[in-house]
Amino acid sequence: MSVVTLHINDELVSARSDQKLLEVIREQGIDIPTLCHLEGVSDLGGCRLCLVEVQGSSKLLAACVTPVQEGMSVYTHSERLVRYRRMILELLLSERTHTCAVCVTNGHCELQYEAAELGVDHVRYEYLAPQLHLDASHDRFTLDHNRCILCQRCVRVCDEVEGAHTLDIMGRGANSRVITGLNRPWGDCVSCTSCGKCVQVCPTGALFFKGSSVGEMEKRHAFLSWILNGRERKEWQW
Amino acid sequence: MNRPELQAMGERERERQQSYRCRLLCCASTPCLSSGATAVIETLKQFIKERELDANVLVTATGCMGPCSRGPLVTVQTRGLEDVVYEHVTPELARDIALSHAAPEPKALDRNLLAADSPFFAKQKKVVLSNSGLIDPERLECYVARGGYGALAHALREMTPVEVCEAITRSGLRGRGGAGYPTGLKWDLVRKAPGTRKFVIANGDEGDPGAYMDRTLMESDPHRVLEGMAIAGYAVGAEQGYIYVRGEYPIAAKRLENAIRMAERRGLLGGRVLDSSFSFRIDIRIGAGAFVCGEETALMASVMGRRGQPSPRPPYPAQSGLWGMPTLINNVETFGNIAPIIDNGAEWYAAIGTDKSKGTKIFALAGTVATTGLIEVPMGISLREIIFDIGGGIPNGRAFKAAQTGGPSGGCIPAEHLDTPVDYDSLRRLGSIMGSGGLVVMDDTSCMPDVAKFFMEFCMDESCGKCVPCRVGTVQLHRILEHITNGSATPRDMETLQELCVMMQETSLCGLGQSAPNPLLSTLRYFREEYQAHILERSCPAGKCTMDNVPPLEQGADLQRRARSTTSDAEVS
Amino acid sequence: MTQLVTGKKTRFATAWLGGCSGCHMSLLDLDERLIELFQAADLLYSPIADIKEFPQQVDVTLVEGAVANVDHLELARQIRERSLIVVSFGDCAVTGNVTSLRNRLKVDDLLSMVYREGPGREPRGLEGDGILPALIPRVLPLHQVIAVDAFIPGCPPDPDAIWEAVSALLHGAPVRLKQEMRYFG
Amino acid sequence: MSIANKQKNPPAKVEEARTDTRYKLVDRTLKRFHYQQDALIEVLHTAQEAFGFLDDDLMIYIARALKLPQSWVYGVATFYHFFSLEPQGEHTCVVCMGTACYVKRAAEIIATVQDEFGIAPGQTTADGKLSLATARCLGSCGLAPVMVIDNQVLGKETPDTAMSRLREVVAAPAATATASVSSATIEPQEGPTP
Repeated sequence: MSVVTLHINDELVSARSDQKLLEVIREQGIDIPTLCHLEGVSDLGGCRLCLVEVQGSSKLLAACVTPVQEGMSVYTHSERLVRYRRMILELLLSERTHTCAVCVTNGHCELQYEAAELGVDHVRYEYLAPQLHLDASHDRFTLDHNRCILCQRCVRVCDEVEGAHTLDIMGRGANSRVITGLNRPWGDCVSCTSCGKCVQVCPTGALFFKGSSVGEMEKRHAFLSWILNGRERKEWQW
Repeated sequence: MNRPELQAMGERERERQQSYRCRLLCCASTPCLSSGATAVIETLKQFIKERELDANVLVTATGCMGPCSRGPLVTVQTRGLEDVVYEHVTPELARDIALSHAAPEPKALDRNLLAADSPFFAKQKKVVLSNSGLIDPERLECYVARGGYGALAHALREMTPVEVCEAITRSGLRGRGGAGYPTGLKWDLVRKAPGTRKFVIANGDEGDPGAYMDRTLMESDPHRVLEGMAIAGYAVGAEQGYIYVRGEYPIAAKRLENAIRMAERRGLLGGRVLDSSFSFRIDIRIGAGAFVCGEETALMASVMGRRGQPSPRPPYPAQSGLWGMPTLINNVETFGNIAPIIDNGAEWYAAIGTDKSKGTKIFALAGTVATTGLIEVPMGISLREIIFDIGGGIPNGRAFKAAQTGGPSGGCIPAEHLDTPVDYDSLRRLGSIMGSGGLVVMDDTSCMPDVAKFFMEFCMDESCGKCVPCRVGTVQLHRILEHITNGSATPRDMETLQELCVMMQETSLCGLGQSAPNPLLSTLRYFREEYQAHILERSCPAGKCTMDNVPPLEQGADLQRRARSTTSDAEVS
Repeated sequence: MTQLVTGKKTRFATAWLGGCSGCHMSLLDLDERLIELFQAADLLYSPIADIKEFPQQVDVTLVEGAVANVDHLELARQIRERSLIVVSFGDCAVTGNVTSLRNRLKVDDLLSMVYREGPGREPRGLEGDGILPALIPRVLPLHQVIAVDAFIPGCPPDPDAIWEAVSALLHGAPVRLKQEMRYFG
Repeated sequence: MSIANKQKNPPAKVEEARTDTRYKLVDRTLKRFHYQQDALIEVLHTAQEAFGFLDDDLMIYIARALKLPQSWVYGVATFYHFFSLEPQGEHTCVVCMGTACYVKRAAEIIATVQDEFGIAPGQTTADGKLSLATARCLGSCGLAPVMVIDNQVLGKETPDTAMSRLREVVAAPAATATASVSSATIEPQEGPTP
């Protein structure tokens, strides 16, 4: 694997040629927000929070899906990027009903964290407040569409790591929803292995363990790389 | 089939056609069929059989002739007479036409005539549509008789793939799907891309409301598209092509399917095309109703049977497209330009149009204009010529207000820019785009915020939902436009509108989201005072919007007023 | 943002719209800092002071709660007209929060459920009975009704966050909360 | 589709369904594409044509045949407008909402139909007589505003002409309904019709 050199915020940096920009940026200790990105599954490029400016490109590029290139010059925190990131969070907060005060992941939520981090102290857009249901038919987990940001982490982890593909997205645009099976109650889906990976990777309170009360649902994202590394190194014999 | 056989086939067909005293060409494309062309054709065939005119008169169902709002249309080619076009043809009129033209001393009727020298025809230049309306799209022989597949034969025999790419580059042809990327450059990229298999896709998912150029081309001259694709396949080294046809176009799909079958049977497609070592197969994929599938990465996902969601570029389809292989995607109309370029030479083509936009462009002229229909004009013609000369101006004594080009990705062009030449760069400067070629004319009864709302609603419904700016941004923009058109907007909404638009343009994942704010931004730019009238004076200058709501702060007074009016109503009754 | 002329006592007010008053409780949790606050400011209007009319000239008003009915609308309008700086105080004012959870229901259904068919002794909340101010169709965050100069999120906001904001305002400085003080919820 | 709705139609006995001749059409398409997963949309097209809509049993059948997850099939079927998961009414009325039709006030036609029959676009009347839908440009812009009643394209409509045609179609017995529409003239009629 060859090595390329590039500039990130005017600092000269070297990277492996198969790396994506996001990885290299984070290796430099630069904090760049993401919501749909998840270590261990494929990238989507959907949340648009990791957009960066690349000199010579008229478009902003999502760092999670953009491969590094020799001689690239990347800026991660220009004034407009920060402003756009803030607006994207505002849009996400307005899309469904994220009433943090009464949420199971209050205090452990990535959306809430990013909003505070980026200084979103209010939302200028109309709260859309769609009427969505909550699926509590599964023995162990609950899916609350009202708090879903459609990052598709659950869909990808169910497909790529667990191999069950119980979850997918139906519809399109603002009517997109995470579905289980043929949009049936989760509890009726025979393909679900009840592994709980989807719950652990969900950045918000859309997926949680049953019985969690406000602020009780903490997630463990790091377990995914633990599983994947272990699998690769064949740490388990069974 | 080889090249001499192809030429012989054309010769035979030409002789056959010339043996008739007169040929009645009846338009059988969707708009004319909708206004009764089927009955006209049936009646004519029946009538000719009854009167035993078979030897003298040939009735042919053809593709589109152009002035769709005047359909059903019949063109008559008579030996010893100028060609004439009849409009609004009824079965009764058709009988009279046949009688009069098939008579030993043929004469044109003086009713329902469309003058051949009228500006509608005179100002057009038909390159892509040169066969449209003159040939039977269901017969391969008709196409071959007009030189069809000659370009493919020439390319296979006399040109290397590199030379074909060079010719296309020299011609200056740019993608007709809207963005205007140089076609030759794209072909060359795919040609050079390493890959065990390569693919060619013709994008016929024409989703812009008010645009039907691709459908017409596929319906009227399907072989033209197939030939262009085959030449592309030869140039880039692909053996498989797909035509992605919009689900709403069943006739186009049927004719293409029929055309592919006929061409394969005659060895013009399939294995060893025209006895060369080049093989090329074409399959049809039917879309299922998703505008976003016009975006190339989404279209490829759809061809592979998946949800039509775009994926980030790079990698571009030219490097990694269908099944990870290099893939050439061009619009159907772009492929329609290929055969004429090879036939007549790149220099001939480059002489048409303007400096940076070469050739001709097909437009679907619609809206409040006297004659609507399908036109092909050289690049650089002014909007005024299109609307007032070709289209015959605004009917009912109303005033021109705006021309919308490029559909939901384009913009509205006001009267002061009517003299702008129509080419990629001029339209872009005006905040619109060429787009695939929809051109909708609006008179002064159209309310611009309402028009912007219409397009935003379109984009909102068609957003795939993958990226946040487009998925939620379109909904928020639509909400604000709704507030503006129902009277509940505040001056701050204008800022939010503008800011959201710019953000969506820059941050959305694909072209749909990036261009969704264009209609809104262009109306903001040229018709700002109309927005202000809605917000500050709470009135709609065009009289379209109901304005029956109030801004949030006035809701209290409004509730009281409504409560009072309902109680007083009750008292009266 | 409008800045205060420092050096004289700030004319200070707090208001309570559609909320649970938890933000005001948190304000009281400033404890001894309350003394410092009222050395620098006069409290002209507040749910914790028995004043009926919103005063004519106020420098800083903290507004708790979302805008849910016509009385709130009227008060919000007065607050904006008569205050130099309006601060959205707590999640209900900033986001609508729990108060706005009723937005998915129609006002009429809501009234039927709670009052007409509710557990009370006799039907109440009927039109024109003068008990309830009319509910507006959708509960709105304060800044979607009037212009707001600063935001203190939190349900309720932490006393430290309140102090950070209020002391900045008293010094004529803009409100800049630290990250840990900006959390919703 | 609501959950309550689904419980009324209990999950399929897929084996039993195989005897239905309409499944033969689906099988034929499956075979033509060699059971390739990429052919999902083609198969769904055939299925929709054969059955009129895609119900759960049918999607389970297709998912099994193509060895695709059920959620995948459902995700694709709901992404595209063409696929309908609910049975359509006896008659369909599609109003074009392309730009040309919109500027010629197609929205008013929809509003009138909506008022009269109490259905929004995408819905079917309770008696299953009529489904209302909108289209994104039918490409007959010269005839704007355009509507399609039971596959018959009608141009230059007004709310009044549209309503009188619809009333006629809905009132007619099922077999003759189409015929009565096709005999109607294309020319716009003046004034309201009873």
